[in-house]
Amino acid sequence: MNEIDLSVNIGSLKLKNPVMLASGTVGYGNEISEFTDLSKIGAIVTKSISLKPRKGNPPQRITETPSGMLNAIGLANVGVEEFITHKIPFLKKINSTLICNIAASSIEEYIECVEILETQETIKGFEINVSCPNVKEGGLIFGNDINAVGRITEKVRAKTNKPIIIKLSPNNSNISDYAEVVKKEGGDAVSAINTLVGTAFDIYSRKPKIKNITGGLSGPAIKPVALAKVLEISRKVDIPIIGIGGIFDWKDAVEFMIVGASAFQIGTVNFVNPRASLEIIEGLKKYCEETSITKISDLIASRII
Amino acid sequence: MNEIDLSVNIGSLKLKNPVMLASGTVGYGNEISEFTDLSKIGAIVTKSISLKPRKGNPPQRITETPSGMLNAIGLANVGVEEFITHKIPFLKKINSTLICNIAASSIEEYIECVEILETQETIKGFEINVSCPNVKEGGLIFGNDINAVGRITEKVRAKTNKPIIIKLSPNNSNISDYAEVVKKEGGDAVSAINTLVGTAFDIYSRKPKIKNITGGLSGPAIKPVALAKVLEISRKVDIPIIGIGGIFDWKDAVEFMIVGASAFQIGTVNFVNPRASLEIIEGLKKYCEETSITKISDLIASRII
Amino acid sequence: MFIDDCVVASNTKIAENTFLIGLEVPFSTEKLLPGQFFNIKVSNNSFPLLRRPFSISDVIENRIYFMYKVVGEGTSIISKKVKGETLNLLGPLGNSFNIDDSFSTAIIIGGGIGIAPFPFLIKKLVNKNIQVLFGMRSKSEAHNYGLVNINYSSDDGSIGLHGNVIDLLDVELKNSDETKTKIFACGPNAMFRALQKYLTNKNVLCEASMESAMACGFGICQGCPIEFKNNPSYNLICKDGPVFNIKDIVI
Amino acid sequence: MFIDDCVVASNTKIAENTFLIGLEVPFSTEKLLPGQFFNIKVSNNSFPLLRRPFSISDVIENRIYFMYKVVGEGTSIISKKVKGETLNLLGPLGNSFNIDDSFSTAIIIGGGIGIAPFPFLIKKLVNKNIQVLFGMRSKSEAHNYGLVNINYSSDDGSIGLHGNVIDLLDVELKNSDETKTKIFACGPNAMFRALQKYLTNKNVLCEASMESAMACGFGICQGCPIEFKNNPSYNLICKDGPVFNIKDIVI
Ligand SMILES: Cc1cc2nc3c(=O)[nH]c(=O)nc-3n(C[C@H](O)[C@H](O)[C@H](O)COP(=O)(O)OP(=O)(O)OC[C@H]3O[C@@H](n4cnc5c(N)ncnc54)[C@H](O)[C@@H]3O)c2cc1C
Ligand SMILES: Cc1cc2nc3c(=O)[nH]c(=O)nc-3n(C[C@H](O)[C@H](O)[C@H](O)COP(=O)(O)OP(=O)(O)OC[C@H]3O[C@@H](n4cnc5c(N)ncnc54)[C@H](O)[C@@H]3O)c2cc1C
Ligand SMILES: Cc1cc2nc3c(=O)[nH]c(=O)nc-3n(C[C@H](O)[C@H](O)[C@H](O)COP(=O)(O)O)c2cc1C
Ligand SMILES: Cc1cc2nc3c(=O)[nH]c(=O)nc-3n(C[C@H](O)[C@H](O)[C@H](O)COP(=O)(O)O)c2cc1C
Ligand code: FES
Ligand code: FES
Repeated sequence: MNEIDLSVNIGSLKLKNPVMLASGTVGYGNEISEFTDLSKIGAIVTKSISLKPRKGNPPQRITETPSGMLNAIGLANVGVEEFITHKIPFLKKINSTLICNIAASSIEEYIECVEILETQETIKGFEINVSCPNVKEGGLIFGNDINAVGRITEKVRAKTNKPIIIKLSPNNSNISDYAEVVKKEGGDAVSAINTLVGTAFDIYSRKPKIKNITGGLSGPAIKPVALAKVLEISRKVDIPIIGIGGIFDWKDAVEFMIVGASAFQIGTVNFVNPRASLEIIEGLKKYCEETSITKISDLIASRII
Repeated sequence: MNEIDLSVNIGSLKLKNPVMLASGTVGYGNEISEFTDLSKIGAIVTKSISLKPRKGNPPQRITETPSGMLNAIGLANVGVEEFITHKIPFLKKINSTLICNIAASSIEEYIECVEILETQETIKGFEINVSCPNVKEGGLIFGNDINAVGRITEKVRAKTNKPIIIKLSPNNSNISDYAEVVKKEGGDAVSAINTLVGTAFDIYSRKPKIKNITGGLSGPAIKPVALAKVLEISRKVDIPIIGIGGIFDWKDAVEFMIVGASAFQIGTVNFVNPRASLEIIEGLKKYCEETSITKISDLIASRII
Repeated sequence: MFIDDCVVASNTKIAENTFLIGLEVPFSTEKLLPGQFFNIKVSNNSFPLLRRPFSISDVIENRIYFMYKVVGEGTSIISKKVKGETLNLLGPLGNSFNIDDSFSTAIIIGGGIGIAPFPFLIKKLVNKNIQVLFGMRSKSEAHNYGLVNINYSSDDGSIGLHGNVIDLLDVELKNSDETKTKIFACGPNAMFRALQKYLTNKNVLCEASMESAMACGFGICQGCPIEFKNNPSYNLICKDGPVFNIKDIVI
Repeated sequence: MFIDDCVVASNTKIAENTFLIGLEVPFSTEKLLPGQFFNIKVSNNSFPLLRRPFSISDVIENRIYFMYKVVGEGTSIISKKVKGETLNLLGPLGNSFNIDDSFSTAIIIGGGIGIAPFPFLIKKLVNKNIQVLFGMRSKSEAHNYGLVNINYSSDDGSIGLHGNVIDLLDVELKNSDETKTKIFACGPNAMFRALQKYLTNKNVLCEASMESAMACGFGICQGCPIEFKNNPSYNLICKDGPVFNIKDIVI
């Protein structure tokens, strides 16, 4: 049997396979490279970078929930400068496709970040995080303001020819409208979804389990919601979708592609099984063989409704 | 030690304890009464009733997800008339507080239902379902249209003096705005939350696992989201909240009350453990004893942030 | 209604991927009826969340036996249970096969694990001629637990007739008096559809035990609808069934 | 980095709610360091979802021992594991206690299950005077697995000194040469806060093994921050720790 073609395109971005590592769940790649060969993975998305370094939220930052977890890391990151000098060299070496995720508190900050990073050859595309639920200034406010999402897309588009992916918030009732705006303003793709807003309290201390009070819910618990958001976008808007939310194995990944995703990202699973990405690639190959698929891109939006 | 006072008030509605059985998860009470003494429970909320009987969706209607389930029952119900003649007599006998949940496809239908049911003494309050994700005509459209929710509350208020509870959709970014409108238009309380929109696909047939394509996600998976919605309402709007979403045991119930709920409803757990309601009542009593609480209403919104 | 943990007395493999688990129950098993089922919680946490329904396969004194095929997480967990561990049973649920009408020959049709309810039915069918037609994909699924007068069929011809149970039935009915025969069937929906079609113009009674995804198993979730030919509203498989006259239902 | 299922060799109760589990590992245990930990997946499904971190408590040939207290679902599942079953280990993780500096007396302070990492540390502390101070709520928590020269303290006075480990330490330090002594401590944060305060104006070295909720255990989730006194950004307990100089950290 011939090699199965696992490559997929996200706009002008060509990936050797649809497996991407989600922002904030693999840092800048070095720790997870002890478990997995990053050069084999479709792409790696960096932890959200902001213009200046961010300390992040005080502990406790995470807590487990049924089939999921809440996090409020608060976008702790090294900032653009340190990222360029200290993180990019490693990421270049590992020979994976690098997508740089950017978070900001103002439209100007998004633009400034892109301007600075644009010249970095190693960066093959930008994922713009307009949907982090754990920072007060930006985050949710942008993510649930359709005009802001449109403006950010437009302004960032004006600054770079690299592929632009807008990472959408699931915490609204009309995610496809956001995807429509992204398309209209020249975005190349959307990522769906970021985490859902959630909380948990200790019943004896009566305090929130997470210092930030609310956090972002991720993991298998949110998979049905993420799939529904991808489906909604796929049915209404003609734009490549990167599916995210609760993927733990190749079966979950196939489900996202059938529903409408051109590629997918894995997040929480990396914490539990840092080898999941390679296992998923193997699983995808076997599934394609079993079901006589020669090009994995044939799976995209192949749902039968 | 004295008996602990488990009673709570939801507007003018006094419940002997905060445990309510959620709409659509106990039918009209007869089957579950084989497992549990309904007269001991705070209240029972009926399956959503519509003006005319509804057949509901074709199978498959449910599927399991990680720590949750999707359902698209499609509001299958006997209709107002049959409800009055055949269901109310049983519900009257069991001597529990009866809340009648109403679903409709138009504002007029809501009003008509309330007019017909208003005279039924056994009915102690109405829960207005503006948030079912599984019917096409009404459901989500109302649930995510703040003006519609306001108008429904206003019109129903004009027709009845019984307590009115509006059951809110979690599928939007500003649930507290909806609660605010409910309060303004004279609603007595809000229920939060109904199910989240989700889906699941079979990776071999490529078809949705649920005939309706999308369904409502319930169970422990959604608890963190439900808690965050209750917290949001409780911090911003002064209105009694009935917490719903993923409650499986008394600890979950306490968490909802601490976060801001005056009472709570249990849904999915009834399928797995039809005795959960009584077990939760026992658990609440023990918790109150251990933590020296004499009135459970002291727990409401007692969070320390 | 019974709902409680019950102790595993035995759990043995009887065919490929097919097991028989015996559970000690603390109630009288005398009133249990063939065709009824229990809804079983396989773990005491939220994974898997829902109960899993299984037909009563056999009853010996205070032990109830379930015959099951490992198809997913739930059944895989059950297959690892050893003597002394527990499972939480809720039941008995559902109606049952009707064995009081006048027939002298019972033809039992089991498709794959659909054979599960029949050892118990066979015990209750006293003074009847019994013929078991047991269809499967391949020989590896074959066993004879609690069965009598078995005719096998297999899709790949590795055991019995090379064909399906309908082919077996066709042979069988030719030698029977239709008016004195009753068919009891359980299997996948594809089998029922073929069976329903085959029986369209025949006069033989046939009861089918139907499956469906279920959440509660006792009528409160409305998750298990089945359409009746002359009824505008759905019936529930868990409460009105799982056993139906095959002529009544839309499969 | 190792990540794989390992077979349970033994799992025994050593005090109330406290167990010692031994796991066969297929790699050389020679390079393991005291203070390091493994992140353990207790089930092979999504309940509980995350791994649970446990310090290396002891190493004997190819067995690693973890001493654990049952506090929730994860530890409860571990406590039910029997010989022959498996747990999935990821590690070794974190830094370790530093035993190369010049001290002749090691004072080991364990608060409750915080005693866990010390049997392994004690094995590595050759040619040192060792004094173990083991504080607990009540006698039922007491044991002496892998410990030497133990002084107990208990909140309720049921064993040893009626008081806490800081009271024990105070007595101990009065008899020691601070410059030749090093303290190794592990326990709840309340203990560390008291210890930090007690040591403020003292010159004795003290390393503390800190706890935190963790998702990954190896630096990719940023879930386990710890503040340093003179550092604007957080350190990570899993990667930069779990062992820190108690003077450096904000508890
Ligand atoms: C009334 C009734 C009686 C039954 N009696 C038996 C029995 O005696 N022996 C036996 O082995 N099985 C029986 N079943 C089927 C059994 O309940 C399922 O095989 C079981 O629930 C699967 O659980 P799982 O977690 O292993 O599989 P899952 O992981 O839940 O699913 C694995 C596969 O099985 C399918 N499946 C899941 N649930 C059902 C279901 N309820 N019906 C049909 N397919 C399903 C899924 O679609 C999927 O393809 C019965 C079902 C019903 C409704
Ligand atoms: C580096 C490190 C080493 C550890 N070594 C040991 C050890 O050797 N022996 C041992 O018994 N325990 C050790 N712990 C603590 C152990 O990881 C927790 O007790 C365990 O994760 C609880 O899991 P659970 O599912 O049983 O409890 P859960 O149900 O998750 O929680 C029950 C209770 O324990 C608390 N808890 C949960 N996780 C932690 C945590 N990571 N730290 C502190 N409290 C927690 C929760 O807040 C809750 O109150 C260590 C923790 C860390 C970070
Ligand atoms: C600990 C943690 C940190 C995260 N940090 C970021 C981040 O910095 N930027 C971002 O866009 N998404 C972030 N996310 C969201 C993930 O990229 C992903 O969208 C989400 O976790 C859902 O996928 P999962 O269920 O596979 O984890 C983070 C998620 C987790 C769990
Ligand atoms: C099978 C099923 C049917 C439901 N039917 C209704 C309904 O008719 N009307 C309604 O307002 N809510 C309905 N709900 C939503 C529940 O009342 C509840 O809001 C939701 O399930 C979340 O609670 P839980 O996680 O405890 O189940 C239904 C839920 C389930 C699972
Ligand atoms: S399974 Fe719940 S009604 Fe049938
Ligand atoms: S536990 Fe993930 S970074 Fe420390």
